[in-house]
Amino acid sequence: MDFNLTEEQSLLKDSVEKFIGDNYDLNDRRKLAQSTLGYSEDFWKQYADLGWLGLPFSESEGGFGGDLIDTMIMMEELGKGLILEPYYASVILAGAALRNGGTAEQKDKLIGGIVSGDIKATVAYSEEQARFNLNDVATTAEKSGDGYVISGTKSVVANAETADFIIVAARTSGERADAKGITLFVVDAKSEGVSLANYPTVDALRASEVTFANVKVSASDIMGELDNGLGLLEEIRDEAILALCAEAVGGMDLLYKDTVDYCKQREQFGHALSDFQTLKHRFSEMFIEAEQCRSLLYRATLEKNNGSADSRKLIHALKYKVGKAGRFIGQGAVQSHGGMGVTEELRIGHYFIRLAVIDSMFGNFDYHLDQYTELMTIPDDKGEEDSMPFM
Amino acid sequence: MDFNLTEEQSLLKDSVEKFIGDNYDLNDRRKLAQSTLGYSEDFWKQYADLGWLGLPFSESEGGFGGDLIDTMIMMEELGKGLILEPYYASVILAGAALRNGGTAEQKDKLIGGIVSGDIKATVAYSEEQARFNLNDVATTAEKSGDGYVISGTKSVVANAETADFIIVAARTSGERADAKGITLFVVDAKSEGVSLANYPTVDALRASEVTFANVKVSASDIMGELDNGLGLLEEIRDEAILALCAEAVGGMDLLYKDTVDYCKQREQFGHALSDFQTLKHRFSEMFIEAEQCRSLLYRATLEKNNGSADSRKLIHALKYKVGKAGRFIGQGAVQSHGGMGVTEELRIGHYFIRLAVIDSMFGNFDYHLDQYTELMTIPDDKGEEDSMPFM
Amino acid sequence: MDISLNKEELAFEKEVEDFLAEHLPRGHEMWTKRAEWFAALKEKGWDVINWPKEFGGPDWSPTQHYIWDKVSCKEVLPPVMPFGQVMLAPVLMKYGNKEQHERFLPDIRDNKSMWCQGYSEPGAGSDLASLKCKADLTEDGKHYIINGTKIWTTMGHVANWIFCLTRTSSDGPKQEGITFLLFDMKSPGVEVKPIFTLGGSHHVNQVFFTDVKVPVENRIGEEGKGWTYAKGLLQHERKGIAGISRCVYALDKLKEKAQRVPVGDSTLIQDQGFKKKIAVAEIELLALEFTELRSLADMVNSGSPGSQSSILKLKGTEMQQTIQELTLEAGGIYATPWGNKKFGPKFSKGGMEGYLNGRPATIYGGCSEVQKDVIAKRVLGL
Amino acid sequence: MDISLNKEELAFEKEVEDFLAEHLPRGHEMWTKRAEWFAALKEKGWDVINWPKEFGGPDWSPTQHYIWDKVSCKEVLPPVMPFGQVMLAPVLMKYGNKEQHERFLPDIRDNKSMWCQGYSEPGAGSDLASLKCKADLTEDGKHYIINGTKIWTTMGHVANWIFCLTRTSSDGPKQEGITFLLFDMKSPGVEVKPIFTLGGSHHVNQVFFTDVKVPVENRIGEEGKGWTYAKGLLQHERKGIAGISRCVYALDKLKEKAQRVPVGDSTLIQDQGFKKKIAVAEIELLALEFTELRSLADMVNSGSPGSQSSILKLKGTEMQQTIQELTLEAGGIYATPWGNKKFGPKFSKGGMEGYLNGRPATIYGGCSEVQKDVIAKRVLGL
Repeated sequence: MDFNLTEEQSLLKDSVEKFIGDNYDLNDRRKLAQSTLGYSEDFWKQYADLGWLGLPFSESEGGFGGDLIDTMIMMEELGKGLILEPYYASVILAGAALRNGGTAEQKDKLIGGIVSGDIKATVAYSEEQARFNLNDVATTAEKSGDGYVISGTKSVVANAETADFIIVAARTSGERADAKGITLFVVDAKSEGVSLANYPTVDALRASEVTFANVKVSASDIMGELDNGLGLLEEIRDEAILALCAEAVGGMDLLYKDTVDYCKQREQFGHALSDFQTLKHRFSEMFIEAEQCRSLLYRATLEKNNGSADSRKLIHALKYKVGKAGRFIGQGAVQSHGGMGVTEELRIGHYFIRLAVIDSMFGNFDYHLDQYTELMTIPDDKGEEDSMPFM
Repeated sequence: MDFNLTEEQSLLKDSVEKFIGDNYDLNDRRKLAQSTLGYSEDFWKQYADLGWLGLPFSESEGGFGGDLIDTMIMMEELGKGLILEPYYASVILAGAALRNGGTAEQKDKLIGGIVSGDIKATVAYSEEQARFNLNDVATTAEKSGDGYVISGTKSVVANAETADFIIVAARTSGERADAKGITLFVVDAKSEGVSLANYPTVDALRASEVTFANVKVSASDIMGELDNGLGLLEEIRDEAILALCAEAVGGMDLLYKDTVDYCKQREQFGHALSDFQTLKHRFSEMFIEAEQCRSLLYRATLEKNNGSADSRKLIHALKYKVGKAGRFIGQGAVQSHGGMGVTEELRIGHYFIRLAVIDSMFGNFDYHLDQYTELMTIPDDKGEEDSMPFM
Repeated sequence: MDISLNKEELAFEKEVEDFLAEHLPRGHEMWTKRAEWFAALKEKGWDVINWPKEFGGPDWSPTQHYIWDKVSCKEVLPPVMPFGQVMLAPVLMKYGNKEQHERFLPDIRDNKSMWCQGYSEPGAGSDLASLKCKADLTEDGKHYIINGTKIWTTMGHVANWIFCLTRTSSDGPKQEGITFLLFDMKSPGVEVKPIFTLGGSHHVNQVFFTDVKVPVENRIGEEGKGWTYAKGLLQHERKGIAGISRCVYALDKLKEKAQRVPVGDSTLIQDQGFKKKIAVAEIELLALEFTELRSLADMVNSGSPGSQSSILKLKGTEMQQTIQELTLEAGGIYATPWGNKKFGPKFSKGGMEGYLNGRPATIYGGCSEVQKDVIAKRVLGL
Repeated sequence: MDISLNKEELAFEKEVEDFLAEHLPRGHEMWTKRAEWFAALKEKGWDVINWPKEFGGPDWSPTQHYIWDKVSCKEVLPPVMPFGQVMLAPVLMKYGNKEQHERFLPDIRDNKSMWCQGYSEPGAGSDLASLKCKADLTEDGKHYIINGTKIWTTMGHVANWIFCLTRTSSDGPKQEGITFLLFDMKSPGVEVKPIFTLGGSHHVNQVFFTDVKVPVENRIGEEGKGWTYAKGLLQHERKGIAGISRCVYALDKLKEKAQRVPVGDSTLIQDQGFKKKIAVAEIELLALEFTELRSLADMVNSGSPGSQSSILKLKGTEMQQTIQELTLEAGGIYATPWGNKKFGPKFSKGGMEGYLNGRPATIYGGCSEVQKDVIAKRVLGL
């Protein structure tokens, strides 16, 4: 048992921290967000040069050979900067798809470019009617000659606007909500019939509604197994949730720390705000909640990294807890800052929004509590009378 | 609109208050609870003399002619004394049964005695497998000649030990959990085949498991309609919940007031406990919750008293809120008292227990939330876009 | 105890219903037929329902006010900024002189003047009385010269007048030495700087005053007594913020919207977990409506609201936020596109907007923490 | 970062499992075969696992302690009162002299002496240092004479020894002038009065001392330094109170019981609402177990537990109470018969008992409010 970072992990953490400190001032971020692209290509090149874009890929694939713990460290630190670059879409989402389901040919074609920063990709998994259910896929891919023809619309696809490739879940057989019959395809974003409606999201990132109108793909564009794409989608979701929650946990730390610092300085009724016991207790509770989320983040990440069968349950637990605690911490930070908490001027408001957005992704906390409850172990009743009435 | 008590109601309130003040000291109560009977026959006579046992019965039936508002006032004040006499069983439960379902003959036979204190009665509605479902009646009443034969066991029957008559719900037709096929019978407690296992309850009252082994009753002992007893049972439950919640609301007031008083006097770290802001805020919240319960109590009682169709929904809302808030207020009172909060010495502990018991009766707060949710009105979707984005 | 309405009250309820049915502009007309609506209200004598009779109010009993709220909350009324009619006017009527009444009240009544509030300062939030914005009387005694800044000035960028708390003396307790002034926002030396709130909205501002010259006849009441006048005003603000009838309306709208959120072949309103959360909110509101009514009844009986009234701002704003949170949850991922009017299922556009804009409700007008202190002090005697 | 156990650790886990399988008395034998169990533990060298090696402890690493907890929490071990072995012993070992070690430790180790704790007083709850119970040194310097009272003395009515904080000086700060004494409960002048707690249980007492004579050699360490000694002891108490592994066990038992609660033809474990409440508790515990583990890891690395450790008592006791509340709810109306062992479905007898007896967990050993103050001070620097 060991909770220490390895030397390599510490170096990684420090280098991301330094990059964020040097480059992600709130004002610069705002300007960047309002630029046409919405992020910095220059930063993206630096990510590539620093090896970050190759972090989760194996060395034989041209990557950095990191594991899920490395990604957790990376995401927590990037999250503290609320970065605008499409790291999540291209490295986390598309990366998870490729690593877990890519054919040798697809890996060859894409990983090198993703690692060098020359190719960007994303995953389109969500549809309007499905809400949070990955099974529910109305987009179809019909067999046509040697290939397939894809039709349908995908919702809120992260960074589709700048993606060169869109990995899309489509139905190749079965009824709309069947578990079986879903297939993932790698689609060139410039293919005929792909059209995008782009918009900024409330956390200053970019997303799109992506419509596929009779988009032709070949059988070699199938990622993972024909008709058995759901497992791969779930794998992508699990890794994505771990990454998002790492980001969230980093934000939570900053939220309670910034709040304590602010309230130490601000006076009301002749006392520093931080002298008021109700605020002190609120801060203690914010700290506790952040630590509890961190514990679950470590637990879920380490178990998943070890390939434990229990990890999916832990990932639902984590997403529930991060959503719930994120609301408590975010709202507590805003409330304690008073009017300043709701301005764009301080970073806490931006973390507050980001936590709300993360909660909505892949299902909010109630959804994940339901999923956890479904998977919860119920021991056989041994029928023993309790010999410890205390409990 | 008028929230004032009438002169008669004020007199009633004052007289109960005085009786409790004069007679229900905590030490005397403890002794009384430990006596064989578990309550005072002497007090019972006084209740009769004061007209309280006849409160909910009409004047033509020999009662006092009070309505549900009078009963609310009575129960709130009696509740403040945590009285041990079987008022709830005999006057509230059996009273509701008689008034809503009694035949002329039954009323004649019983109401006079209940009002004079010479007869006590109770209602046996609950069974082990049913949990909180009034439909679920395994006790059977089989037709036999002109009468019926009752067999089965009823759970936690209030004050059955001292009841002369037990009004029991039995199944006369249908399957165990059918809504139809339930019939109520008035059973003489001394009938052959009625056996009781008596015990004190944790709030120092008395209850029994009541077993009916081939107990013979006649057709004239049917209360309400044959096979249609569920409606009457629900009526009894509604009135009982209103009475229990009135009692609970009285207890809540005392809980937060006692807590404030105690913490004003008690010093820790050189300050009165009541100087600590977290405690002040907790007390404010306890006050708020108590007031919110009172608002719902008034609303549900007044609507029920007016015969409003909406009142059952309000009664579920009330029982939910009283259970939930009761836990918050009770636990807050105990925690704020520190060690003293969990001793038998102070009355707050006894209210704390009583609130927990009331929550369990007719279903705890979760159960009533489910019932409310079931009945909640869902307006037709008018499909309008919201013109007030604020909400 | 009785909550039935009597014959007169029932007749009044009908009158309100009929009036709304006839005159209220609905849907998009809320914005295009505003003028006609206000004209109809004035014609009926219902344009300034909270004003006393002598100033043109309809002299309603508290029960009539309750009936108005109950009926009108089922609809969306064209909004009126509260600063003039609701917040300033009572102070002006009570503490202003006749000349000031004649000068300011008619335009306030007819929504011709647009007011903003100069209360908070960067260093004075919930501790409002510690304000520093200075007003120095000129030697000739004819003007005050204002220097300082005010923050969170809602609609300061469009208002033409401001009512402002200024410090005319620093001796004695901080509550003394505060003076209540009115002045033109176009006065030289007034500068308005927008504050962008979360999600990029611009409703509030910081306002800077540099040697702004205010005629002494624009002072309300006595110099140094402004705090007393302002305190009364805060109460009116709080009552408005509670917005309990508005919550009832919003919860109904949420139930409607939830029927438009697809969850596979079903909709969100069939989701038991979500439905239970709505039920919890509804039960709280059922109680809160009656708490408001009890407070109203105390008002009728004793002329002042009972201790229950202290609950209303605190719980009312909490309820607003609860409903906003549920609306956000209903939005799912479609709550995230910024200013989303186009994408996703036809429902709760602006769920995130409402969630973000709703946060200040528990901060301004006396934050929730202060409200609890106040209850502890006034109600519990601590 | 790695949470796998290495080869040696896996072997130790197996050793613990095998030991329990062989020696742990189960069911009713927990009470009848206590002696055999303790003998087996002693034989194995595992009877005082928290004691240092020099005093007979097994010298386990924190990871070994974790493994022991993890394995043993799945079973019910015959309980040992914590006062001697867990609470007093560390103080005695650290601050007592050699003679005291020889005199007291062997009986503590073998459960031959039964200790109680004389800390709280009626006027000193969470503010323990304000205690007043006096100890006056006799003129010959050979004895202390004790006068005063102690409250919440768990098992005071059966204990034969007490460790007691007494005041030997009232000059200076209240933390100074406190002296740590041990004495025989059969000493003349000791009177024990039961305190009945909710539901009628008798576990705690108030103890009165009238001119109780205590030999000076029963003093631990220096006169007036008792507070320093006691503080360390409180930490041990808190760790014990958190009882996180016990919660994991209790939650599993609740899941079993809920299968015995009939709800018509189904059982309570099929009730979605109830199941979700269990899930919420379980998720919190999953986090809390890892928080404990992280604290342990910090202990290994730096010799002192990290800031996470402050969470454990607070959240651990909250979790106990949550599970007790759920157990109470599971009981339905059958939670109300007093001391119910006979009636109702075969499940959670004593749901109410657990609920009532569990309330003090957030009060004693530093109440939750104080714990939050402590976190604000020590962790957040406030």
